[in-house]
Parts: sequence; structure tokens; C-alpha cells
Amino acid sequence: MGDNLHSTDTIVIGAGPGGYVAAIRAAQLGQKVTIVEKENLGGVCLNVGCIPSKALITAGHHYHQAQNLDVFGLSVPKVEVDFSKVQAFKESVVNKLTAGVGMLLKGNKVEIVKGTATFVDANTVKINSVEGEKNIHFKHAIIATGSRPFELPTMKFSNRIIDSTGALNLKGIPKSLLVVGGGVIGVELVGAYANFGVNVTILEGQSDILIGIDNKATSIVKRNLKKKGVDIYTKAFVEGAKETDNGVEVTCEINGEKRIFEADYLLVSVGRKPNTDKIGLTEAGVEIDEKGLIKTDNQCRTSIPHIYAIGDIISGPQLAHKASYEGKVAAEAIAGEKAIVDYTCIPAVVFSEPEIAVVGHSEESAKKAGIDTKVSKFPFAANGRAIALNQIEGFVQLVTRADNDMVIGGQIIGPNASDMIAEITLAIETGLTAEDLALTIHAHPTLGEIVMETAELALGNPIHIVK
Amino acid sequence: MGDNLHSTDTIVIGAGPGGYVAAIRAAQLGQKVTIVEKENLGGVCLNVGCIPSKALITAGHHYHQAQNLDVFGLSVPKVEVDFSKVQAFKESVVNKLTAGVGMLLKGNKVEIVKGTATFVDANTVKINSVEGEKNIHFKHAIIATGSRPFELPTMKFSNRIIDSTGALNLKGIPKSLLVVGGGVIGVELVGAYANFGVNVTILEGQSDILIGIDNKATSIVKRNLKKKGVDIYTKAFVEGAKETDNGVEVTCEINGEKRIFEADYLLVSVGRKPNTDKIGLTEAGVEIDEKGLIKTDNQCRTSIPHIYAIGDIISGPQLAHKASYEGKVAAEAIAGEKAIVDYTCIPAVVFSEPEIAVVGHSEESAKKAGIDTKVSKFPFAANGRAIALNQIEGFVQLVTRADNDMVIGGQIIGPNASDMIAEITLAIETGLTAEDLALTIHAHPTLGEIVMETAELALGNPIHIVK
Amino acid sequence: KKNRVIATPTVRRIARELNIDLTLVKPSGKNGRVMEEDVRRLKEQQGQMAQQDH
Ligand SMILES: Cc1cc2nc3c(=O)[nH]c(=O)nc-3n(C[C@H](O)[C@H](O)[C@H](O)COP(=O)(O)OP(=O)(O)OC[C@H]3O[C@@H](n4cnc5c(N)ncnc54)[C@H](O)[C@@H]3O)c2cc1C
Ligand SMILES: Cc1cc2nc3c(=O)[nH]c(=O)nc-3n(C[C@H](O)[C@H](O)[C@H](O)COP(=O)(O)OP(=O)(O)OC[C@H]3O[C@@H](n4cnc5c(N)ncnc54)[C@H](O)[C@@H]3O)c2cc1C
Repeated sequence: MGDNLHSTDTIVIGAGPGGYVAAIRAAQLGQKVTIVEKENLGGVCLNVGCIPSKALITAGHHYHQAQNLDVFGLSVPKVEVDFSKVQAFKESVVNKLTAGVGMLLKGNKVEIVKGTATFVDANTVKINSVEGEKNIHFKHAIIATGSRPFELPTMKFSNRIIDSTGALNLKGIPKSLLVVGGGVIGVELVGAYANFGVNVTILEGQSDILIGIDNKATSIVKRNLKKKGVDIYTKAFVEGAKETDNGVEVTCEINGEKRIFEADYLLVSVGRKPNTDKIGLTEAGVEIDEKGLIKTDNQCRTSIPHIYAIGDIISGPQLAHKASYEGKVAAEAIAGEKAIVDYTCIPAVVFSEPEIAVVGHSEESAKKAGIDTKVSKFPFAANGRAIALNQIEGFVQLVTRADNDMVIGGQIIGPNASDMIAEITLAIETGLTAEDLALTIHAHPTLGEIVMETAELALGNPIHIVK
Repeated sequence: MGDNLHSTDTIVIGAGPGGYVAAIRAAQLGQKVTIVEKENLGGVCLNVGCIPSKALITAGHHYHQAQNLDVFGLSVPKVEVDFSKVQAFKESVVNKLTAGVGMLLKGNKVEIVKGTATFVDANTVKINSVEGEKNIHFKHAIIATGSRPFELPTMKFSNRIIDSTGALNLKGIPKSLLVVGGGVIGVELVGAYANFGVNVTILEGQSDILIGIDNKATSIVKRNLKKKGVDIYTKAFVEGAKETDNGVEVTCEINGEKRIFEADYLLVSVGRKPNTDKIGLTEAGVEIDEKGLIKTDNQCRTSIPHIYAIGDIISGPQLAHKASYEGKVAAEAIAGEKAIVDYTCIPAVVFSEPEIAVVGHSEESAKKAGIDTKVSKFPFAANGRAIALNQIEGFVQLVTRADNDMVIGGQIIGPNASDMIAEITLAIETGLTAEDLALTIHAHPTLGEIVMETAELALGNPIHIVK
Repeated sequence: KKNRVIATPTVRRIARELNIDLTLVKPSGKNGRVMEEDVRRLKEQQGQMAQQDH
């Protein structure tokens, strides 16, 4: 390509859910936009994150479900799984979505550049690609380079010691899987493989898996996993791992005792590291904090006013929808609009069985914030739709202000929690009260009625539960 | 029992979703409450309506699903169905819920009287039961006697000519089923039996099935049914039906041609008639309209001020959640509270495949009301969660005011539409705008993102669809 | 339902309890949305007017 002059209004680095959304919005607002991506459109989320994990979870769910239909009067002699076809399904899902992102970018006239971007100075980015090297000059930049799996020195990634990407791409169903780290990503993958009949063991260093989530909810997920044969060890301190002839061996201290675990694979899922170390931030003059996160203001503006940063590389939860939201704000700010990061709450979902979805204040966080609250909890087991679906595990919990019944938090564990959380999120974001939820008519028989009933419970006169 | 004096503050007649909810709320507010039920606690809804139909639909769904898992890399040689066990599942669901209603009534200290109630005068009800006859005197009454299937003189119910209750209680899976009436109840039962492999034919007199629902939505349901072998005839005028040796024969005029259909059973599902004809309304002085519906004010008060009526026997859609809502209003009014029937919208769900859920204004009803609207539609096929679930048929549609973007209607057809409609209902009921939906963060990857995207489309800058 | 005032169910209930006709309230919310404060403000004004009448 050589040195030919290339310039743009807004350059976006990284085409994950932060970057590609920012690029589209900036283009919609009249900017000439260039997006640079070194791997695949869609970023971690679409290629090796949110999406492929959910495709595997769907397939695993069906495999398990098909073997447990007796209660409905159905008998299935034997379900055969061809894991290469499962992987093909996953690939087809990913391909549909990444192709879609390409079309959306083109449809919005965003220029797509393949290559690795590095800042040369505050107005120039160098692109390295198979075609060579070139510079792009820009007026504004949005950095959206995302994150990568954290590697522990004691458990270096290899053939048998794998990260989430490796776990998503297994060629066959292993007999056994060890998982270090019981966070959201770990637990989701454990659930999928447990459904496929894999012998899974979780080794978690903290006192519980899914730390930070209401433990009444996590205990239901743990019960479900244990029923499927998953062993869960907490306060398990892994000392090291090594590959063996046909697997991996992990040394671990649990309750002061040394224990050795063996399995076909070891998934290490202990957090993600922001991709801020090799992109020339010093050259651009963009400041990072001690964790390697880029410092931003409420418009996602970095220390260099015309350079913005969004997604996993700035503070806050590492979630795709947070990245996308920030992407829109940054794009709108560049276009001169008054957008700011201005949300009351961000929902988070764990695609476990049953699903967990939480938003806003938990009982504990409200207490810590000094808010006088009421916590109301209604079980799926008392809901007609849940019973007719034969999915009665779980509950909806609302956290409301004691003084005025305003909804400030919600925790759902149960079927379709991921769908149900939207209503509570909207209530919190728009400042509604439990009474607003209680007096809004919810269709019968639907799971949404549980939200209404929980709200009635908060107000003191629940119909479908005896006080 | 004899003639012993029996009196109560509030008598509730009928223990369906209207009556039992009213009874509980009245008791919570300090009334001494007696509820009279001639058949089963839970009414039509729990015993022969909403709940058993959904249990059959769940079982039918799993039967069909288990045979269609190839896309996920799963192969199932053969699924056997034992329909008596399917019925046992349905019964267990119904029993769980009706037992629950009994417990709730007792827990709230509501007196339960088994028998048929008839008004003797405006302050006395006569109870007929196997134990004899007795009178109950009351200060307030709530009539909640519900409705029953409409019987056509040309198609009298018999062994082979059945109503919805008959269709729910079949002992085995028939080979073929004729259904007269393509309303919600008919279409739901058709879907269940089509999934069980029954050869179903719908004969609908009007120009389409599910009249009143957006036809972009109904056409998706029709396509799904046709794929499962269901034949749908519209503008089909049934002239008569007669039982044959081992089935039923229906004569019908379609497009001016006479046609004869044969099947194992004929389900006649052409509407429901209010149970207001044999309960002594004249004796009580309670007025009805020409359709047999009891006239009420905005507190559900009848022409006799201390007698209230709720549910299927008053005007409005025949829906369980409407009955329950009115039940609470009537109970609160009796207790002296200022509650009135005061909702902007009532959601309605069709548990077809995929599900349909609608709320508030449709495109047409808004037009008729003279409101200048914008209609925005976003497909499930562009949503990551839907793709990962392999359920991409359908769309979310929002109807917003052209002048101020207020959400005034929503139509969803797609997976979990019944869960998703709650958010749109809340938005309409509380006067929110498309921007409120668009700026509320929706978790990724969830179906709820479609609602957000549809709202962005309404505002003009959608991310995941090219304008 | 034509001239239905925009307000949340909670605000509607509060207005009923305070005997306030929602159509008489001056809305302060977006799109003419009546907020709880608007209802309470009118109630207060009515109270003051009633006092002045005495
Ligand atoms: C297994 C797994 C499951 C997950 N599930 C969920 C979930 O269900 N819900 C959820 O909200 N989140 C989930 N996440 C987290 C989610 O994937 C991230 O929060 C999200 O992808 C962050 O988006 P981003 O745009 O900041 O960065 P990324 O998606 O990480 O994208 C960054 C992109 O930048 C590119 N890039 C990096 N450096 C350069 C460079 N120098 N030049 C050019 N391109 C560069 C990368 O190749 C990448 O494509 C999951 C993550 C994993 C690993
Ligand atoms: C197959 C089917 C599926 C349905 N699915 C849904 C759905 O998914 N969602 C939905 O919202 N609606 C659905 N409906 C409609 C719903 O069932 C009704 O709207 C609802 O039951 C009405 O409630 P109700 O309290 O007014 O009366 P009902 O439920 O009809 O209850 C009335 C009760 O009063 C009793 N009764 C009558 N007369 C007397 C008397 N004289 N003395 C004592 N007791 C008496 C009856 O025995 C009955 O138990 C469905 C209906 C059917 C038939």
C-alpha cells in the first residue's frame, strides 16, 4: 500500500460491540468513519464470547432436555450427539452475525480496514496488515480494543490448558474438564459442557462461585450443576498445572490440604486484561490507570480531548451492552451532541440453568449505600406459566426504597430471566415505583406476572402468596 | 344444613381468576368474605382454560422439538408419546394450581362454600349443593360467574362434537381434528394437536384467523401451522355437522362450493357466553345489556350499588388478567378505597408457535382513533440471542405518536413474546417514549434488545438494521 | 379515553386519594406528563385557597 495519504474524520480501533456500534452511529451522524480491525468483525463478543457461548449453551440445553422428557409423557430412547455438527451450528450462528456486522458497516458507509492499529501520535494511526503498513490521519478517534483472557504464570496456556476461546472450540466432547474460576464466563461454559455429559470440576479461589450475585440465586444454580454431576470446590488455591500424556494435572490447596485433580482439559477463566498495552497510547498521550484501564470522562473522552475510549478498556463491568452504549455516547459526543454516559443501571445476565439476571441495587449494595430498603421475593413455583412449563425453580426479587416504594434493584433467577429483567430495568431507569409495576396489567398466564406479584408483595397485599 | 342463619360481609360468586382474587383482596382489606363455587376452585382459567391449555402446549412443543434437533447436531431416533401421561402432566399442573388457590383462600380466612348460588333478592343468595339448600345474607356481593362455550344449533355438543373442555380432555391423540373457529382458543389448541401429529383442519367464517391481530403476525403463525400440515379455510360457512360411526362429518360452503369434511372429532370454538342467565339477576335487580353482559361503572358496581360484577360477565376482552384486575378494584371499592378501573392498556397473548403478544394500539386502531403515528418493526432474525436460540421468525413492532414519540402500542410475534410484552406494556401504562426504551440499557445478548432496537428505529437511528 | 391525562398508575392513585382531578393539574413532565409533585402542589394550593376563603 505504501505511504499514500489516507485520512478520515473518525477512526475507530476495534470492531467489537463497542467499536462497530460507535462507527455506525458516527456515520449516521455525518462523520466519515474508518474502522480498523485486526481479527474479525464483531470482536470478542460475536466471535469468541457472548454469541458462540450462547450457541453452545442452546445446543447443550437441547441435548439435556431431550433426555428428560418423561414428565411430559414423552420417551426418547437415545439421543446421539455429533459434536462436529454442534460446532457447525455454533459457527453458522457466528457467521450470520459477523456477516451482518459487515453489511451494517457498509450500509452505513463505514470504511473497513483490516490490520493492527497503533498510535504514532495524537492524530495518526499506523496500520499493519498482510498488505504492508500505512498511516491514517484522523480528527477523532474511538479506541475500542477490548480485552483478552488473563494468563496466570502458574497455568500458561497450551494445548490442554485453555482459555475461553479454546473451550468454545473443542473438537469433541471431553470426558472431563477442570475449570479454574467460577465467574460468569466459567459458569456458563461449565453449564454447557455439563449438559453434554462432561465430568466437570470447578476450582474457585473465593468463598463462592458467581461472587457479587445474590447467594440465594447462586445456590439454585449450584444445585442444578451438582445434579448434573459438577463438583464445586471453593477457597481452592491452585498452585500449578502441567500437561500429562493425555490430559492435565492440577495441584491445589483446599482447606489446608493438598489435592491433585486430573482431567482432559483445564479451562482457566480468571478474568480479562484490557488491550491497552501495545497500541501506542504513550505516543498518543492517552493516560491509563494502574489497572491498565484508559481514564475517561462522562462522554468517554480520554486525556486527549479528541480521542475517546469505550468498552472493556475503560472502567465498569466488562459487558457487551455497556460497550455498545458507550459507543453511541462517544459517537454522538464527536458529532457535537450533548450525550453523556447517564444511566442509572446496567443489567447483567448469567446464561446458566436456570438463568440469572440482575440489575441495579442488590440488598447488600443498597445497605452499603445507606438506603433504607424493602426486599420482596416471589417464587416461580407459585406462577401458573412456570408450572405449565415445568420450570418452577427460582424467584424474582425486587429491592425498593422503604420511603417511597421506588424500584432500585431486581434479581431474577429462573426460566427466561434474561427476558424478564428488561421490565425491571426500565422501571429503575425511569424512576417507577412498585405500585406502577403492580397496577400495570400483566398477561395471564405469563412469567411477567411474577414481577407484578413481587411488586404487590412490596406494597403489602400479595394475592398469590400468603403473608 | 337446613335453614340456619348464615351471613357475611362480602359474598363472591364464582372462584375463577376474577372471583378468587377479589375474595383474597377483600379479606386482606378486613372484610369477612364468603366465596361460592359450584364446580372447581380456579374457575375456567385454571381447570379448563388458560392453564391446562398451556400444559398441553408445553408437552406438544417438546414432542415436536425433540424431533427437530438435527440443526443442533443432535439426532433422536424416535420419540414415543404416551398420551395418558401427557394428560397426567396436565392434571398435575392443574391440581398444583387449584390446590394453591384453596390454600390462598384459607390463608386469607375466606370461607369457601361449595354449591350453586342464585340471588333471591338484593341481599340474599340461595346456595344449592349436594348437602341441600341454604340462604346466605350479605352486605356486598361480587358476581364472577364467568362464561361457557357458545353452542351453535347446527353443531350441538356430543361425543364427537366437542368444546374446548372436550378438546383438552381427549383420552388419546386423534388421527384428525376439525376445528370450527380460528380465534385465540381455537388456534392454541390447533397448535398443540398439530405438534402431536394430528391432521388438523381449521374452518373459519371470517376472512382470516385471529381476526383483530396484525396480519403480518398471523401470517407467520399460519405459515408455521401449514408447515405442520394444518389446512386453513377462511370464509368457510359451516352448515351442519353430524356424528358418523367413528367420527364426525361437517358440511361447509367455501367459495360458493359445498364441501364435506370428515374427522375423528370436531372442535367448535366460536366464542363464549356470559353466565348471567340463571343466577337470579332479576330478583337481585341487577341490569344486563342486550348481549347478556352486566352493566357496571368504573368501580365494577352494577345497577345495585352494593353488588359488583367482574370478569367475563362484564364488557371488555374475556381475559383472565382483566378479571383479576377488576376483582381487585371491586374488592377495594367495597372496602371504601378509591380504586377505579383505570388502565391504559391490557396485553393479550396467543400461545401459538411462535407466540404472539399485543398491547395497546395497533396500527389500525390508532388510525381509527385519529392519532398520527409512526410504526416501527424490527425482526428477530437480526438479534444475536434469537439466532443463537435458532428461533428467528418474527418481529417486534412499536406504534408511537408521531408528535412526541410516546409509545402507544406494541405487537410482538416471536419466541418468548409473552415475556417481552411486559416491558412495552409498562412503557405504555406509565407514559414513556421510544427514547426511554432506547436509552435504557438492555443486556446483550437478549431478546429484549429487539425492543430497544425497535425504539431506536422509531427515533430514526437504528444500529442493527440499515434504513 | 380520548383525553386521558398522561401519568403513572401511582400518580393516578395519589390524585384519586387527594380528590384531585388530573385534568386540572398543570403538568411538569415531558409530553404533558403529570408528576406526583404536580398533584401535591395543586392540593396544597387548593388547601391554601380554602383557608383564605374562611
Ligand atoms: C466466553 C465469553 C462470553 C461472554 N459473554 C458475554 C455475555 O453474554 N454478555 C455480555 O455482555 N458480555 C459477554 N462477554 C464479554 C464481552 O464479550 C465483552 O464485554 C465485549 O466483547 C467488549 O466489547 P469491546 O467492544 O470493548 O471489545 P472486544 O469485543 O474485545 O473487541 C475488541 C476488538 O478490537 C480488536 N483489536 C484489538 N486491538 C486492536 C488493534 N491494535 N488494532 C485493530 N484491532 C484491534 C480485537 O481484535 C477485537 O475484535 C463474554 C466474554 C467472553 C470471553
Ligand atoms: C381453552 C381456554 C383457554 C384460555 N386461555 C386463556 C389465556 O391464556 N389467557 C387468558 O387471559 N384467558 C384465557 N382464557 C379465558 C379465561 O379463562 C377467562 O377469561 C377467565 O377464566 C374469566 O375469569 P372469570 O373469573 O370471569 O370466570 P371463570 O374463570 O369462568 O370462573 C367462573 C366460575 O364461576 C363458577 N360459577 C358460575 N356460576 C355459578 C353459580 N351460580 N354459583 C357458583 N359458582 C358459579 C364457575 O363454576 C366458575 O368456576 C381461556 C379460556 C379457555 C376456554
